[in-house]
Amino acid sequence: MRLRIHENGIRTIVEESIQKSLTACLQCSKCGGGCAHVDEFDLSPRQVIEYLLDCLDEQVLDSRTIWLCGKNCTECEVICPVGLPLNGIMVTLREEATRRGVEPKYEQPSLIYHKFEHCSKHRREGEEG
Amino acid sequence: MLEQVKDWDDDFYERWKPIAMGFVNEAERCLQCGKCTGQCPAAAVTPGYNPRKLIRDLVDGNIKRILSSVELWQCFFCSGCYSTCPMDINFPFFIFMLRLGAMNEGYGWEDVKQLEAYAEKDYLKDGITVSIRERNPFVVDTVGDIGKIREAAGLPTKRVVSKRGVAEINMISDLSGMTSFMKKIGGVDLLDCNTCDDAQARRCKTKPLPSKVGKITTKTRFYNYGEPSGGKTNAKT
Amino acid sequence: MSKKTLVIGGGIAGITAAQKIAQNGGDVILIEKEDALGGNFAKLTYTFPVLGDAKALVSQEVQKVQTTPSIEILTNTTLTACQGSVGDFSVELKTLSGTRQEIVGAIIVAAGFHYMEPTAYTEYSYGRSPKVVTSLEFEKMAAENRLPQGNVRVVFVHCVGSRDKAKGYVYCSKICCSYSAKHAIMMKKANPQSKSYVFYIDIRALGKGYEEFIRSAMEEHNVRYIRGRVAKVLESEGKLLVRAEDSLMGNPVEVEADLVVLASAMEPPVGSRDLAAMLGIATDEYGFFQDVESNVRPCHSSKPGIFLAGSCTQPMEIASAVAMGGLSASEALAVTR
Amino acid sequence: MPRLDKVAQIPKPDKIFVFKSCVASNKYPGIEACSSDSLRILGIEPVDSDEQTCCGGFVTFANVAAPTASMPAVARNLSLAEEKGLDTCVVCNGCWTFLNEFGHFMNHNAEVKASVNMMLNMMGKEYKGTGSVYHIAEMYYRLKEELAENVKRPLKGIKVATHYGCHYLGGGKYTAIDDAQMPSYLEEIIEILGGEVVPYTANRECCGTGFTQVINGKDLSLEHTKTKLDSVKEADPDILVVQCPYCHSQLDRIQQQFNYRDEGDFQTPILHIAQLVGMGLGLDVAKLGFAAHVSGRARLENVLDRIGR
Repeated sequence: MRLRIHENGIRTIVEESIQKSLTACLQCSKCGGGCAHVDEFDLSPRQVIEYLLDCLDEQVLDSRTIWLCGKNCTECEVICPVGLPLNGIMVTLREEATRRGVEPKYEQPSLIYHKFEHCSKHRREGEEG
Repeated sequence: MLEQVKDWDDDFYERWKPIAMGFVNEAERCLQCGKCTGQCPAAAVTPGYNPRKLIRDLVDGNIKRILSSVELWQCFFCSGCYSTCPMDINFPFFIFMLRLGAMNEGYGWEDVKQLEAYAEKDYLKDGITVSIRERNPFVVDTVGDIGKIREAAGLPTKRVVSKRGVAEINMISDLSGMTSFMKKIGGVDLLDCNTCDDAQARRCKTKPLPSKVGKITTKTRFYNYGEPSGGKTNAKT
Repeated sequence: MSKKTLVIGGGIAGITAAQKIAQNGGDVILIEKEDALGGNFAKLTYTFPVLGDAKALVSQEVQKVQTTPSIEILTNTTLTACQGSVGDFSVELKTLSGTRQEIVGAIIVAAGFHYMEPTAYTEYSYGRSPKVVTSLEFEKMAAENRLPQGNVRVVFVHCVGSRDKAKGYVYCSKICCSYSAKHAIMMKKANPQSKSYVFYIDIRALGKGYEEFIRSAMEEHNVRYIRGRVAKVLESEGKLLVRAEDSLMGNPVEVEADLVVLASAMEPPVGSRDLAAMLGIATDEYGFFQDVESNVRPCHSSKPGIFLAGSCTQPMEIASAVAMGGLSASEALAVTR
Repeated sequence: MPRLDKVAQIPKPDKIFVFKSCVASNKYPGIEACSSDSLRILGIEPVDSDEQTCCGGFVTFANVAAPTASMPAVARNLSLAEEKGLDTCVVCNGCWTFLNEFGHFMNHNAEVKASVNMMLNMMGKEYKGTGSVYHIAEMYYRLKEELAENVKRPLKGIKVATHYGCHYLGGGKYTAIDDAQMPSYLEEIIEILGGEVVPYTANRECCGTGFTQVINGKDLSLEHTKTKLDSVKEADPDILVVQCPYCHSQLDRIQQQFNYRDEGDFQTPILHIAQLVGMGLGLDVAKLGFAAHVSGRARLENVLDRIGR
C-alpha cells in the first residue's frame, strides 16, 4: 500500500519527549536482533521507529509491541549504537495510545498470527472486466 | 516470526535456473534498491506484495515462503519493474516460472483452473481466447449483439478461424503437453450470461473456491509477506 | 631533453601539480580549455566534510599559480597533436590566437570529470520540470540564493546514472553520498523551515570524517534518510510526487516535494577517448584514463612520461585529487631532470 | 522522445500482414475495421488470413502451461506472414510482446527453434524468423506525412489523453520506438490529427487488467483501475486513447461497473488509436464501431457532432 510521507505524525510528540531526532536511527536492526522477546512482537523496535518516521501512527498505536516492549528490560537501549532511548519512546507511545483511547494489547500472539487465510471472496460477474 | 536458517534451500535457485529455460538467470545481480517496488502498481494497492522481497527470497533460497504465498499471484505483469530496473532483471518472467513452481507444489490451482476454462472452451475450440460469448451481464444490457455491430462495420458477422487453424492449434497443444496438463486439472463450467437462467446465476455468484481441481488438491496459500491491512487510512492524509 | 612539463587541465589536480613542479624548480605549461582556472571545484559553493568556502579556497590556489613565474598559463587552449616519447614530447597547442609548437619532457593529464546529464532518466522528469535539478544546478542555485523558501520539502536522489547497468554506469560515483548530505545541510541552513529527504541504497562515506558528516545531517539537521531508489518523479498540481520504496519496511512510499535534486554520476570528461588516442594512452571501458598498476603506481598511464592526476582516472573527491596532483608532479619531476 | 533511429528502420511496405486481436474482433469490432481501412488509406494494403489464431500468449500468462506451449503457437502465427513474405502488423500490445519477444527468443535460441520447427513441420509449416513485428501505432508514427496529408475530419478542439499500455513500452524496453517512462509519439499523432493533448498524472500507470488479475484478483484490479480513472477524470479529456484492446476493454467496462456500484461517475470514452486515426481519416461512422462501447457513448456522439459525421 503506497504511503504518503508527511511530518505531522506522533513522531513530533515522541521527539519532544526524548529530546532527540528519530532520524538518527541507523536502522541497523541491532535492537530487534538482540531482543529476547522479539518473536512475540508484531513490530520490532526498529520497525516502530521506521513506522513513526513514515507517519504510520495507527499501526504503531495498534501494535502489541508498544505494550510488551520497554517494561523492565533495557536490552535494546543498552546496545543501540546511536543511543536512542527506546524505553522512553515506548512509554511515550503508551501514554499517547491511552490518551487516544486505544485498547492495550497485552495478550500473547497466537502462532498462526502471520498466516491469514487466502480470502475466498469471489465475484463472478463480468470476469473479463 | 522468527525465521530459521534451515528453512532455506541454498541450491534451489541453481536447480531452478535450467528449468526456467534461460529466460531468467540474473537474480544475483539484484541491488535490492527497491526501484521496482517503488513504481509497482500491485504494490501500490496491496500491502504485502513486493517484487524486491520476492527476488531476495529467491536468491536466498527461502523458497517455501514464495511458493506458498498469495503475493506470488498478485503480480500485474505490467513490466514496469523490468523497464525501470537498473540491473535489467526481467522480473515478470520470474513470476511466470515461480508460478509454475508453486503449482508443482500444489498451490494456486484454483486460480489457474478458472483461466484454463478459457483455454479449453475458447482457445482450443475456436482458436480465439476472448470469444464472442459475453460474461458480463451489465455489458449484455448496454451493448447488445456484437455480430450486428461487426456487420455494420463491414466485417463478417463472426470472426472465424479456419478449421485448419483450429486443428493446428489443437495439435500444438497436444504436442507441447498442454492438453495432458489440462486434462489433469479437469474441465470447468464456463457460463454465458446471454443464456444463463436464474439458478445458474445464483450458483455462479455464490460458488466457493474449489479445494480440489481435477485430480489435484490445492493447498491454501498465505499472506507471507505482510498482513492484509495496510496504510490505507494513512495514505490519504 | 626538455625540462618543461605540460599539464592538461586547470582544475584542482592540475593546479596542484603545476604548483608542486614549480616549487621544485621545474617549468610548467598549464593549459585549460575554458577561459578560467578552477575546473569543477570552482563551480561549488561549499566543500565537505568541513563546510569550507569553496570559492575562496580555489581562488587562493589559482592566485598562487598565477603569480608563479615558472608556470605559463594558457586558457582557452586545447591539445591538438602529440608525438615523441618520454623526455621529448613535441606537442601542438591550439590557443585563441593560433597554434603553437612546444617540446616538453613530461605530460600530466588532469582533465577532470563531467557531471552526467540525466536526460536518459526520463522517469525523474529531468528537463521537463524546472523543479527537478541536478546537484550541480543545486550548487548554482545555492550560490545565487535561489533555494526555495518557506515550508518546502526537498528530495535528494542518490545513484542517478551510477550503479546502473541498464542506462548508466556500473561503477559507484563515490562522492554523491557525501555531497548530497552537504546539500541537505546547505538546504537546512538556508531555509530552516524546509524538510529534506534523501533516498539512498547504501551510504558510502569513504573518507576521514565523512561518516560523521552524514550522521550530523541525520542527527542534527533532521534529514530523513529513506533506503530505496526513487522509481518515479511525477508532476501533479504544481507539486512533484516522488515515488519509491522504503525498502527497510517494504512499503512503497510517496513524498510530495517542491524540489528534487538528482545526484548525477561523475562521468569521464568529454572527449576523453579522443585525448587518450592523441596521447597514445589507454582508457578503461567507461572512458576514464587507465592507470598501469592501480595499487602502487596509480598515476602512471600506459605510456612512460605521461602521468595522470585527479578525477579523470576515477570518481574522486577534492582531497584525493590534490594528493594525486602532488604525486604526479613528483613523478614528472623525476623524468624531466 | 521517440527513438528516431528505430522509427527510421520501420519500412513502408506495399502490403502488410494484419494480425487480428481476439479482444478487438469480439468485443470492439471497430478496431479491426479501422486498422485495415486506415492502413489502406495510408497506402499499405492489409493482408489477412483466417488461419491466424490467438497469438498464444494466453497460454503463458494464464499459467495453463509452460511458455514452451505458447512458443509453437507464436511461431505458427509468425510463419503465416513469412509464407507470404510480409511483415506483421499487430493492434494489441499483448500480441506485440509475445510475437516480438518469443520470436526474438527463438531466433537466439537454436535449440528451442529446432524443437518448435519439429512441431510445425508436421503441419507443413516452418518458422524462419525473417519477418518483423510492428505495432500499428508504430506504423502510424512512421507514416506521419501520409497521415497528415489524409486527414479528412480534423479533431479540432477535441481534448485527447493518452494511455500507452505496459506491454509495449515496458516489455519492449529496448525494442519499442519510445522511451518506457515518458513516451510522446501518441501525442504527436494526436496533434497531427488536429486534436489537443491533455496531460494527466497517472499517464504511465497500468490500466489494472494485469492479464489475469481482472479475473482472479478483481479487488486489486478494480482499486488500481480506479486510481487511473480518477486521475483521468480530473483532467477531463473528451477521449482517452489507448493502443491495446485489453486496456481498452478494462478501462471502458470497469467505468460502467463503478457507476453501477455508485463508486463514482465515470463517462470517459475510450478509443483505440486505430479508431482515432480512422475518425481523423474520415472513415464511415459505422466503421468506427462505437456501438460496441460501453462507457461515455453520449460524449462520443457529442465529439462526432463537433467534428462532423
